[in-house]
Amino acid sequence: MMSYDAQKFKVIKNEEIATGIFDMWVENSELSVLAKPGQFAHILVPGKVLRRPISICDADKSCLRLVYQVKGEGTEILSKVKVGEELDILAPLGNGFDINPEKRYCFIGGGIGVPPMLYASKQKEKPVVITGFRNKDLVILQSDFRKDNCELYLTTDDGSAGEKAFVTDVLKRKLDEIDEVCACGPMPMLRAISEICNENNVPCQVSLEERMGCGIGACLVCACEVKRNGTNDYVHVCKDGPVFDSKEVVF
Amino acid sequence: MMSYDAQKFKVIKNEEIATGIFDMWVENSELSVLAKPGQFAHILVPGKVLRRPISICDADKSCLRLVYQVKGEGTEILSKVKVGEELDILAPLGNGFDINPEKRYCFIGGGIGVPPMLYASKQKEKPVVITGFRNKDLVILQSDFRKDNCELYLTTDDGSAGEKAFVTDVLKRKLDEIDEVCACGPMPMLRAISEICNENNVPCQVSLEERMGCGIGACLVCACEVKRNGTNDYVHVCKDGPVFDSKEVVF
Amino acid sequence: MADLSVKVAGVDFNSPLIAASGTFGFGHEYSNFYDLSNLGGISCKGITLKKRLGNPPPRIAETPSGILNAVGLQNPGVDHFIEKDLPWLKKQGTVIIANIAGNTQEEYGQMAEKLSDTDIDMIELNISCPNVKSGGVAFGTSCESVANITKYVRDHCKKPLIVKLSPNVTDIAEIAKSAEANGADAISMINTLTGMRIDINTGRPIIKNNTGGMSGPAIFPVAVRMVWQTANAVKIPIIGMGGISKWQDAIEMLMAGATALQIGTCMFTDPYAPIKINEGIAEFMDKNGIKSLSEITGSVKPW
Amino acid sequence: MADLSVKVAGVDFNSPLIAASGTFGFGHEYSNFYDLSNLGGISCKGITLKKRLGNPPPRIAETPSGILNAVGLQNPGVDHFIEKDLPWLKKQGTVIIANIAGNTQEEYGQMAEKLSDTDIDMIELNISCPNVKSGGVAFGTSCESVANITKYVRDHCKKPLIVKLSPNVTDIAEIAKSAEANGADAISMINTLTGMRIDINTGRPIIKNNTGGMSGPAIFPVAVRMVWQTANAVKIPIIGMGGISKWQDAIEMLMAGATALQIGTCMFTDPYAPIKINEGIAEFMDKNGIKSLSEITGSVKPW
Ligand SMILES: Cc1cc2nc3c(=O)[nH]c(=O)nc-3n(C[C@H](O)[C@H](O)[C@H](O)COP(=O)(O)OP(=O)(O)OC[C@H]3O[C@@H](n4cnc5c(N)ncnc54)[C@H](O)[C@@H]3O)c2cc1C
Ligand SMILES: Cc1cc2nc3c(=O)[nH]c(=O)nc-3n(C[C@H](O)[C@H](O)[C@H](O)COP(=O)(O)OP(=O)(O)OC[C@H]3O[C@@H](n4cnc5c(N)ncnc54)[C@H](O)[C@@H]3O)c2cc1C
Ligand SMILES: Cc1cc2nc3c(=O)[nH]c(=O)nc-3n(C[C@H](O)[C@H](O)[C@H](O)COP(=O)(O)O)c2cc1C
Ligand SMILES: Cc1cc2nc3c(=O)[nH]c(=O)nc-3n(C[C@H](O)[C@H](O)[C@H](O)COP(=O)(O)O)c2cc1C
Ligand code: FES
Ligand code: FES
Repeated sequence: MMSYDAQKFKVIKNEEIATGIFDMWVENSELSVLAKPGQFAHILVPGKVLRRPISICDADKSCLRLVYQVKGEGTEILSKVKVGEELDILAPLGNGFDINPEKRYCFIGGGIGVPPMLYASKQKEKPVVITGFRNKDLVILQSDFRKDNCELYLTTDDGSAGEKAFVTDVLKRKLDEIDEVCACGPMPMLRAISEICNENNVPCQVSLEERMGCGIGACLVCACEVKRNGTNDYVHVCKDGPVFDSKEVVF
Repeated sequence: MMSYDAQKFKVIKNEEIATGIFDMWVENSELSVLAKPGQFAHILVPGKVLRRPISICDADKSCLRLVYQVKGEGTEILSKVKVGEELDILAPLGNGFDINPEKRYCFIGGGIGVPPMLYASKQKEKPVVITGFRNKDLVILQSDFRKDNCELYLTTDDGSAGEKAFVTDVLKRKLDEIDEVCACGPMPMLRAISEICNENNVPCQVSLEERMGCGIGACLVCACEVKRNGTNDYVHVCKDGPVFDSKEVVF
Repeated sequence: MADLSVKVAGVDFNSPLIAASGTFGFGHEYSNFYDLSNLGGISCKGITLKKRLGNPPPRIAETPSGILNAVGLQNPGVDHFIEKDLPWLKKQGTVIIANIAGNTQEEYGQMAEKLSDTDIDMIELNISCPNVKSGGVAFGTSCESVANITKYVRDHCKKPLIVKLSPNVTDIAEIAKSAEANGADAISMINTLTGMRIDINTGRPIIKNNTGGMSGPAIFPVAVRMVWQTANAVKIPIIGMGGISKWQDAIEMLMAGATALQIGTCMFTDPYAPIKINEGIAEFMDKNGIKSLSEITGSVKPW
Repeated sequence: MADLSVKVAGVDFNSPLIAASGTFGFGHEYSNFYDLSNLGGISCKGITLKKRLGNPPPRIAETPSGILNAVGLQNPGVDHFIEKDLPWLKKQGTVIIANIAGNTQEEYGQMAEKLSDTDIDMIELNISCPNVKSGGVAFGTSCESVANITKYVRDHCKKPLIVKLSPNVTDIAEIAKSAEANGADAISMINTLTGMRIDINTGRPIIKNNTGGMSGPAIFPVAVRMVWQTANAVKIPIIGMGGISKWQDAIEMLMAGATALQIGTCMFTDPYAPIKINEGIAEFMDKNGIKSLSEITGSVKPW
C-alpha cells in the first residue's frame, strides 16, 4: 500500500534536448527503484485537473528520467518547472515490457516513442535498437544508446540525419538476427511493425497511448480494443498496458 | 489611449512584512508616474479569471508599492511570485483622494486600510496620521510614516503595540487641529469616523472596497449605494471611487 | 492579413468578435484601451424600459475558471440609452446591438418599437437573464414562452432580431427552433449557467442575490455543445459565446457552428483579449489557407 | 477527532465522502493507495443487465478546471458484479452502493430485484447518464419519466433507493420532487453536464462520442446551486456531488443542503483526495465546535 503523499518527486533536471523536447530527471528513491522498462509516470501538472502520462525513459536507484515533447498546455507548463521544485507523480504505473533473458531483442522507437526504448534496451547486452525521427531537429538520445553499447540505427523520414528510411526498412534487414521486437511510436508505425512481425512469426510487444483519467485502472477511460479468444473487448492502457502483445491489438 | 501590453510590471520586491502581509514593489515607469494617492492597481494573478484590486501604497517615478494581506487563493498565489517575474497589472485605476493644498489633513488607516494612507500622507507637510491594528503582529509601515515626518499615532485593539484605543479615540482628540479626514479600513471603522466627522462638520473622504470584475466601470458589479440629491443610487467603486465623500455613502 | 469579416442576418461585421452584453457597458471605458472598431460589434448592457438600480452588492464571485455575477440589469433605461449613449456608440465604427429585457411582453414590445426608430443595427432579445425576479429567464425556458415572446417582439421590431438563449434548459435546440419559427433572424447563445457559492466562514452566499450567472472558461464546453446541437437544428445564424478566452476557443466555437462570436468575461482577465484573439484567428486562417470565416463555421466533422 | 459519521436513508456512513460512480471502478485499484474504510461508501461503476463494452476511445478530454468523459457504461453486467465484485467490496468496511442503468424500465427492475437479494447496502438509480444511446439520460429529464421509473424500480427494490439526477434540465427541484413522491429514499446529484470539445487541428470532436459529460471543479457552482434548490424542495436527504475537490468545497456543499457527498474527478488529480478532504472537514469541525455534520447540512443563510 502506498503512503499518503509518497508521490512527491524533486525535479533535478529539466532541459530542452531537441526542438520542443525536454529531458527531465525527478528524484524519489522509494519509488524510482521500482520502475520497470515500459512503465509510465502519471504527472500532475500544476493547475491541471488531469495528470499527464509520460513513459519512463530511464531509472536508477533514486531517479526517474522522463523525456517529453511539448504538445499542449500541460507539457508547456511542465517545461517551465524549475529545478528544485516538487512534482506530484504517480509512478511507476502499468505493465512494462516482458523481456526474456534468453532471447535476442530488437527495440524500435519512433519519434517521441524512442525514450522508453532506452531503459528497455539496457536490459540486454548489445541489442539491436532502431530509432526513427521525422527530421534531424527531433533526433534524441543517440549518445545515450551508444553509451549503452547497443547496435544503434538512426533513420529520418527526410534523410537529414542518419539513414533516409523508415524503421521498418531496417527491421526487415535485421529479422534474421532477432527473436522478439519491442516497439513504441505512432500508430501507423506500430501497425507496420506488427504486420512485418506477424508475417515472420516474430513476437512483438507494442507500447500504446490513450488519453487517461485515473491512470490506475479505475475509471475505464483509456480503453484499447483487443481481440481475445476471437471476440473484441476493451482493455485499459494504464492497467493492462501500456505494453500489449501486438497480435491482440485491433489497430 | 493605453497601448497593447503596456500593463506589464516587473516585480522587484515581494516580502512578508508582518504575519501574512506582503510588501511588493513593481516596476513600470510609464504607468507608475501617473499614480495618485487613493487609486488602485488591478492585478492579474496567474491562473485566476478575476484580477485582484490592491490600493497603491506608494509610488515613485518607476515603481508602484503594493502592500497586501493574504486572504484567499489569489493573494496566496501572489505572495509566491518571485522577484524578476512580470505581472499584468492595470494601474492606476479609479479616483484617488482629493487633497487640498490649503487644508490640514488627518489620514486614518485601519488594518490593511493603512497602506494607501502612506502615499496620501506624503502629499502634506507633517500631517496627522492615525493607524490602527488588531494587535502587534499586524502592525505595518510605522517606520515609513515616521520617515515621512508626520505626526503618527499607533493604536491596537488589545494594546499590544502603541496605545490601546480605537483610531476614533485619537481622531476625537485631534479634531480641533484638522480641516479634513481621509480614511481607509473596515466598514464599521469608516462608519464611526464618518459619524464623528459629520457631527463636527469636518469633511471626510473614505476609500471603499467591493468585489470587482472589470475594474474600469464597464461591468457594474462593484456597486456601492450612495444617496445623492435625496435618492439612493448605485455608483461604482472602481470608476466613481474607490474614494467617496462619506456623507454620500449609505453605510 | 486574413479577412475577418462575417455577416449575420444581413449585417456586416468587420470581425467576428462582439463584446457580450453586460460586460462592456456602453463601450466608453474600453475605448480608453483601444479603438472600438477592433471589435466586430458591441452588444450593449441589457436595457429595460425604465431605469433599474440592479441588485445589492456583492454582485460577483469567483469560481474555478469562471465567475458568477448577479448585476440584476442595472441600467439607465431605454430612453436614456437612445438619447445619451447610442449617438456616441454609432460613431465608433462597429455594429451596435441593443440587448433588451422586460418584465412583460408589452415592455419588450415597447422597447423594440422605440429602438426601431433609431439607427441601432440590431436588437438582441434577452430572455435569459437569471438574475432578476420577474421576467428574465422565465421567458426563455419553455418553447411556448419563447415562441410567444419572439412573435410578439417580431411584430414590433423593424431591426434584425437576435434571440439570446439560456443554457439552463433541458433541450436548447428545441427552444432555438421555436425562436426561428417565430421570426428570429439569429440566435445568440449561451447566457450564463445559474450557480451559487457560499462563504463557509459566514454561512452566507457570496452573492447577495444568493445565486448568480456563471460565465468564463468553465462553461465553454457546455456552450460548444449547445451551439453544435443548435446549429444542427436551425438554419438561422448563431452568435456563439460562453467562456471564449483565446483564439483557439474562437475557432472551436466557429467549427461547432457559430457564424459570429461574443466574448465577455475574458475581458475582465485581459481587456486586450479581443485584439489578441483576432490576431490569433487571422494567423490560423493564413496558416491554413482559409479565405473566409464562413469556411470554418460548422466545419466540425462529428464521428 | 471530530465525528464524521452521517446517516442517509437509515444507512450509517463513517465519513460523508462516497466515491462517485464510474470514477472508482469496483474499488480494487484505489485499495493500493489506502484502506477503503477511509471512505464513507463506494458507489460502484454503473452496471447494466448485460455486459457492455462502452464507447470507443478517446473517452476523455480536459476542459478548463474540468473534464469531459464518455465511457458509455463499460461494465461486466450485474451478475458478474454480484458474483465477483460484491463479495470483496463488502469486506472493505465501507457502505457499498450499486449504481444501475438500464435501456428499459424492465431492465432497471430486474437489476433491482437481483441486487435486493444480495447484501448490497443501497441502490443508486442512474437515470442521468448522458453517454449512452438509449435509456440513460432520457429517463431523467422529465418529471413524468422520473416518476414512472422511480415508482417501477421502487416496487422491485427492497434496498434503500437513491435516485441520481441529471443537471441538464430546466428545473431540477421539480424532478427531485417527482422522485421523492414516488418512493426515492434519497437523491444524489449532480451527474455530469453535457459538453463538447473540438480539436481545431483535425476538426474532430476530441471524444469519439462527440459529446461527453463534464465533471470536476468547473461544475461545482452549478452543483451547489442545484443542491440548494433541491434541498428547499424535498425532505429526503441529498447526496451532493459535482466538482468537490477540497475540504472547503465539502463544507460548502453540506451547507447548501447535502447530507453526504460524493467525489469523483478530484481523485484523478489526487488519489489521496478523500483522506485530505476528511482531515480538513474534521479540523473545521473542531475549530468551530461542531459536533455533528448534521449541524452543517443546510445551514446556509440565504440573504
Ligand atoms: C502510456 C503513455 C506514455 C507516454 N509517454 C510519453 C513520453 O514518454 N513522452 C512524451 O512526450 N509523450 C508521451 N505520451 C504522450 C503524452 O502523454 C501527451 O503528449 C501529453 O499528455 C500531452 O499533454 P499536453 O498537456 O501537452 O496536451 P493537451 O492537449 O493539453 O492535453 C489534454 C489532455 O489530453 C491528454 N493527451 C493529449 N495527447 C495525448 C496522447 N498522445 N496520449 C495520451 N494522452 C494525451 C493529456 O494527457 C491531457 O489529459 C505518453 C502517453 C501515454 C498514454
Ligand atoms: C479598491 C480596493 C483596494 C484594496 N486595497 C487593498 C490593499 O491595499 N491591500 C489588501 O490587502 N487588500 C486590499 N483590498 C482587498 C483585496 O482586494 C482582497 O483582499 C483580495 O482581492 C482578496 O483576494 P484573494 O484572492 O485573497 O481572495 P479570494 O477569496 O480568493 O477572492 C475571490 C474573489 O473575491 C474578491 N474579493 C475577496 N475579498 C475582497 C475584498 N475585501 N475586496 C474586494 N474584493 C474581494 C477577489 O478580488 C476575487 O475576485 C482592496 C480592495 C479594493 C476593492
Ligand atoms: C457581469 C456580467 C453582466 C452581464 N449582463 C448581461 C446582460 O445585461 N444581458 C445579457 O443578455 N447577458 C448578460 N451577461 C451574459 C453575457 O452577455 C454572456 O452571455 C455570458 O457572460 C457568457 O459569455 P462569457 O463567458 O464570454 O462571459 C452578463 C455577464 C456578465 C459576466
Ligand atoms: C470517468 C467517469 C465515469 C462516470 N461514470 C458514471 C457512471 O457509471 N454512473 C453514474 O451515475 N455516474 C458516472 N459518472 C458521474 C460521476 O459519478 C459524478 O456524478 C460526476 O463525475 C460529478 O462529480 P465529480 O465532479 O466529483 O466527478 C462518471 C464520471 C466520470 C468522470
Ligand atoms: S486511466 Fe483510468 S482506467 Fe486507465
Ligand atoms: S468592476 Fe466593473 S464596474 Fe467596477
